[in-house]
Amino acid sequence: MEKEKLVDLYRQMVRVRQFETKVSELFAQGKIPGFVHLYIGEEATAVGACANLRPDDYITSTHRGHGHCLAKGGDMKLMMAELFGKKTGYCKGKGGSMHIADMDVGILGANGIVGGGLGIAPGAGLSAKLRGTDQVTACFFGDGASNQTTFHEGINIASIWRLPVIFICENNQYGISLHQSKHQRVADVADRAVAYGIPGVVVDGNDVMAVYEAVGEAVKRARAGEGPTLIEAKTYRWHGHFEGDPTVYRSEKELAEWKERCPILRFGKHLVEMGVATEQELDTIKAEVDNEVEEAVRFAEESPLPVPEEALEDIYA
Amino acid sequence: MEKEKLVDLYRQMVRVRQFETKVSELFAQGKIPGFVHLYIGEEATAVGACANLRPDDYITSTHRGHGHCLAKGGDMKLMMAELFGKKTGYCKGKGGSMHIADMDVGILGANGIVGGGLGIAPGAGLSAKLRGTDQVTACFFGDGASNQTTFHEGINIASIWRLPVIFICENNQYGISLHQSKHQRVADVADRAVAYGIPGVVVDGNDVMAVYEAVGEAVKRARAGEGPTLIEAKTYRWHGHFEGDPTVYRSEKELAEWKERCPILRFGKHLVEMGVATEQELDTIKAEVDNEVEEAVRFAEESPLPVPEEALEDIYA
Amino acid sequence: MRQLSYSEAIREALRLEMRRDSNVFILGEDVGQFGGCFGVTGDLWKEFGEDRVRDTPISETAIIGTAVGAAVTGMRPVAEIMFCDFLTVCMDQLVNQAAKMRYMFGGKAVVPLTVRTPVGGGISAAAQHSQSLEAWFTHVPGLKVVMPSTAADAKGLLTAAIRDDNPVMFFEHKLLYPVKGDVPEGEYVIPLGQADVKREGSDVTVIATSIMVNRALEAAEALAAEGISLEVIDPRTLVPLDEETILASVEKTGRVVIAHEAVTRSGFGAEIAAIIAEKALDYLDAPIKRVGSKPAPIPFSGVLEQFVLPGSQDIIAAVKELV
Amino acid sequence: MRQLSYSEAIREALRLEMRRDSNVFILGEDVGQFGGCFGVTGDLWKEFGEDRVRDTPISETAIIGTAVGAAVTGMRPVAEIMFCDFLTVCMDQLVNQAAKMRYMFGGKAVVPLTVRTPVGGGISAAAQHSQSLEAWFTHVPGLKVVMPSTAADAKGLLTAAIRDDNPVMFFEHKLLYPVKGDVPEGEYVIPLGQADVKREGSDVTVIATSIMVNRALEAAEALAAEGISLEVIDPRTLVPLDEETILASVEKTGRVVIAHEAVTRSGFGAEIAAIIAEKALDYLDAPIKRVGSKPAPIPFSGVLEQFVLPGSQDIIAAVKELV
Ligand SMILES: Cc1ncc(C[n+]2csc(CCOP(=O)(O)OP(=O)(O)O)c2C)c(N)n1
Ligand SMILES: Cc1ncc(C[n+]2csc(CCOP(=O)(O)OP(=O)(O)O)c2C)c(N)n1
Ligand SMILES: [Mg+2]
Ligand SMILES: [Mg+2]
Repeated sequence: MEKEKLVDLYRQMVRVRQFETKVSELFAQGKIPGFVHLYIGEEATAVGACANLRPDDYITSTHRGHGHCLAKGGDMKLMMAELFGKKTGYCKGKGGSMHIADMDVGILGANGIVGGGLGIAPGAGLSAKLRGTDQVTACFFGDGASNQTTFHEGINIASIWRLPVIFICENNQYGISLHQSKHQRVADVADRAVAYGIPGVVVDGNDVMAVYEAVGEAVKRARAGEGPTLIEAKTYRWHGHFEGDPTVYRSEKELAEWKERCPILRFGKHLVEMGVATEQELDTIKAEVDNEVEEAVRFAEESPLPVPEEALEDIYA
Repeated sequence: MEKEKLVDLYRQMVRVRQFETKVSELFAQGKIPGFVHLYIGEEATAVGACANLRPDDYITSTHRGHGHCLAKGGDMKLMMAELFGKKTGYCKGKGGSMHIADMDVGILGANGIVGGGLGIAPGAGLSAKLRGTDQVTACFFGDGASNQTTFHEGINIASIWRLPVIFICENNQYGISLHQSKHQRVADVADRAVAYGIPGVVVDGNDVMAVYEAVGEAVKRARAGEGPTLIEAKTYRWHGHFEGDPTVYRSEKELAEWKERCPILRFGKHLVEMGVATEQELDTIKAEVDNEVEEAVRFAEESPLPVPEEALEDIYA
Repeated sequence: MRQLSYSEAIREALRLEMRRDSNVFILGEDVGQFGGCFGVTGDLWKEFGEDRVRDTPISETAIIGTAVGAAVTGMRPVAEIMFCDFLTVCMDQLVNQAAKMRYMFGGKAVVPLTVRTPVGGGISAAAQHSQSLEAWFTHVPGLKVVMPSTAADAKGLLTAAIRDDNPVMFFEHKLLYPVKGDVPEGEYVIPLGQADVKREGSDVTVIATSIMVNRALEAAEALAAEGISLEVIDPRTLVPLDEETILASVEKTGRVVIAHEAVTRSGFGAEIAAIIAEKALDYLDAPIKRVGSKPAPIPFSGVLEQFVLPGSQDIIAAVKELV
Repeated sequence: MRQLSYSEAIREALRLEMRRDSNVFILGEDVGQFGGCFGVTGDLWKEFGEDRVRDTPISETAIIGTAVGAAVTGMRPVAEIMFCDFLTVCMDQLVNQAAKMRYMFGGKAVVPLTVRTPVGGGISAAAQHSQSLEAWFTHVPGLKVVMPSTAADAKGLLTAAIRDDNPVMFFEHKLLYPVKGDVPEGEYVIPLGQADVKREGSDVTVIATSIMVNRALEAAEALAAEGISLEVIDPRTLVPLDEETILASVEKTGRVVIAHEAVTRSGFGAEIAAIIAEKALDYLDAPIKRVGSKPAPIPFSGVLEQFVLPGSQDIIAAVKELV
């Protein structure tokens, strides 16, 4: 991969990290209402996956969707404004964190229903197929979602019709408080690919290059008409399930171990070791991203709230 | 297995066959209303499976449920009366073919919703576990049902809680008109057991002894607290999906081949060859069963219809 | 005019829209070679092929989910759910996804999706294959709800539904499928949101949907002989609802019977009654009567089923309490 | 009397019933150590262990399916669905299985199942986490539907629901969880089907459910200052419904406002209005007014959300149109 792209992967991860860190602060300050589920610790998965996608490709996202949306080309300002419930936000304040969407860059929506996107993604795949394009759809979902209705029915239908969909399970070990070992008897969600006669791949979700490559393979298959792939990215969320979750269900030790495997630190170190970037360059990126985030916050803060009556618009086309 | 039991397996299959054959006739004559899905050709599966069960064990059944109900000890007279919509029927005429149930012998109901029983069976299993009994639950369902919501969620929950449930997929090759090869990409539904970390077994569903043994193993595991098993019985329905289906979607040749593998003829031949029964004894059984069926029809025909106002009873306990 | 059955009229609307717009496609269980459980899609498969008349696994969630995903990315799917009772297994995709997507995304998505599904009893199909669940969907902002009672309406309204840029629930009635009626040839569109006065009258307004329109017309015929004149109004679309036509008739007659096959309690008749009780109370000369299924699951046996389902005699009885 | 919050009252009912009957158990997502998404099950897990306070996968269909299977074989499960919006993924098990099993089986099954789930907006949880879907279930014969507005009612009604031999949908309101009230100690059962007159009055009857009872009482307080006297009636259970108490109040006041948080269109208020328009039309001196959410999905941003959700000011406005 060329240097520019490598550095961009780094930048994208930093963008997600800094965005989320800021959101956490703002939530604690009471500036962001509702439920907020942060992606901190899982950045390599969204970034590595989306680096394979074109602007006209699609993704379906989840309640923990900020990372996916940023990585797929979502506008940070419009995202932040939406989290603030402002009129200038992606959804004019109607959606909030769990419903950010951008049809122009193929973001078919974060989703408040666990597994919601697993139902929808095959449809985007079928649409591309019927329209005769080579667009692909990446469908993100959690380990918990792999026990839902839509996982089974969605992947099955995508498999029989060989739809160009990449199913990406972000196995962050927990569905809220329930550890994976208590919600399913498979060690690897990817093993479930067997049930649909499609490839199942386990990848280190904290290794952006590994994710990039695994998803790249799957994208190639999908574009070639060879059908869907199930990819499981093993990762971990550093924060609670939602902001405010005291995480009684997990140990400090477990968290600390996963922090050791920070996808950003790790990839930064790798870039420096490979001579692709210097520490200084990486610091510059961080500073630039800090500015971008600050600007997004400023935009959000300065934006007007919606007018109440607008609540009755945008229901029907 | 002792002779008596072997002969009883034969008799049970004949009971299902003759019952269904008579139902087909009566339906054609307009004496039985509604939708009727017959089990002809699949007798070995229900009979082989239920031969492992005690009266206090449970089954959940399907829209194609007559075979399961008879094999689990349901009363043929009450079944026939129900099909006629009579007051003396199992459900007082309220349920019909798709809702026959008998709580006294553990029949938790045929079910008009494909996959309906896959949702309920784990609950019966959990109930037995919580009440500290060693009752097991056999859950029958079709190949088509293995693409439903409840297959995935139901087996997953049974697997994590190690519930005493035997999931028995009757793979008769079709979900209505859709051949299995068009509704899923696995050749064996049993392969899906991997997704739940439980044993998956394929068995010849037209071989009553093979089914008996495979289910027997699974029942043993279940009673011992070792959790669920997924058993796939390969079989075929001789009639259309429902009575009246012209079966345009399949060939005469395919049907003829499967008729060659008639579970009853085959097992009868086997019994004679093994010296367990003579041709004459088998004929006697058939004659006895014919009488039983005729008696059931007489009972049904002579029974009174329900009184209209009874429609408003039995809604709440 | 040429006569078609209700199901032929539906098939004709599908055929014409599929010819007109290559983005229109059908998906559902056994809709292809089998022709649909009630024969509605029939031979469409021959003309349009497997790709555009897609047989699906028995996975209603995937059917609707796939339709939603296709709709939001430029296609115009028409999904068939074999019995409306099975909508219970895909409510999330309808209610939380299809209905709300546009709104949640700030108006930036269109979801041109039509879901066809049969309601109703009368064929001894028992409790899980005989319901009329349309009222649920009228409670969900973002969905439109259509319920034709004649072959012509079925054609015109389905055409409008397919062309509509919103998710539309299209409820057919099993017993109407074979019923013939005059149906215009060629393109025929009935805008959503227009009630139809199926019979003019002066004494009592009967607002009826789906098969109960037929029952109401039978009742009107019978009562005409006794000198009682019924006006029969078919809203045709429940959302959007043509309140104007309804209220004008109430003003004229001062007496109202509302009839649908769904269970009376919390059926859409309750909504119509509530609208009248709010907006036209002064016109009323008598209580508002509702006719619907009795509060029971639909039983199997014919005698029981007929007792639970409403019929023209129930409309007649309700009218007689009012005049 | 001792004060408890609404959620503490619910927990107390659960605790007492679990102590009383070893067949009672809880299942749901994060109901164990986590204590429930809204903290309702709290520490029950410590007293009763993982077996009787069972954490489930994120599989609502399996949760309800399992509960149905357990109920019909002798247990008395209390299932928690984290938000009522997620009932959309398990409607079949509720509507086609739990509700109809007894009937379809000719009265030979009992299904003593309670489903607890929160409704309501007000916390910027947006369109998929804020709905009030109780009306759907009132349309389904075989289900009972309960909706308490106070801590004491929550305790008494939940106890009755758990002891009931039928499937009971028990709708809680998120915003009520922290609200404290007097709650009787020890065994406390409120029979299902009894409305409660939360405030007596003479000018206008307000029939309100769940949190709208509180809003109605606020409105009553405000309007009392203007000399307008509201009678506030809380049906508490929607199925079975205490029509008598409602109709008696209508007879007294002649004026009715019906208030619930669910979308007005086809909400349960329509059913109440329809009952009144049929059975008490002669008592009415003014149109029946309904107050509910405006016809939109619930938006995220507070200003929008507050506009869509009904409040005491909407009740006041409706009352003023009537007097
Ligand atoms: C159908 C449904 N059930 C439950 C919830 C509540 N809920 C929101 S997120 C979540 C956990 C999801 O776990 P997982 O899929 O592993 O994603 P993660 O949060 O770990 O990223 C749950 C239970 C929901 N939103 N939708
Ligand atoms: C949820 C649901 N979807 C569709 C149907 C209609 N239907 C009834 S039986 C059937 C086919 C079932 O196929 P399979 O599970 O293989 O069982 P088989 O009929 O072959 O025994 C279908 C689609 C239904 N009853 N329920
Ligand atoms: Mg997770
Ligand atoms: Mg089959």
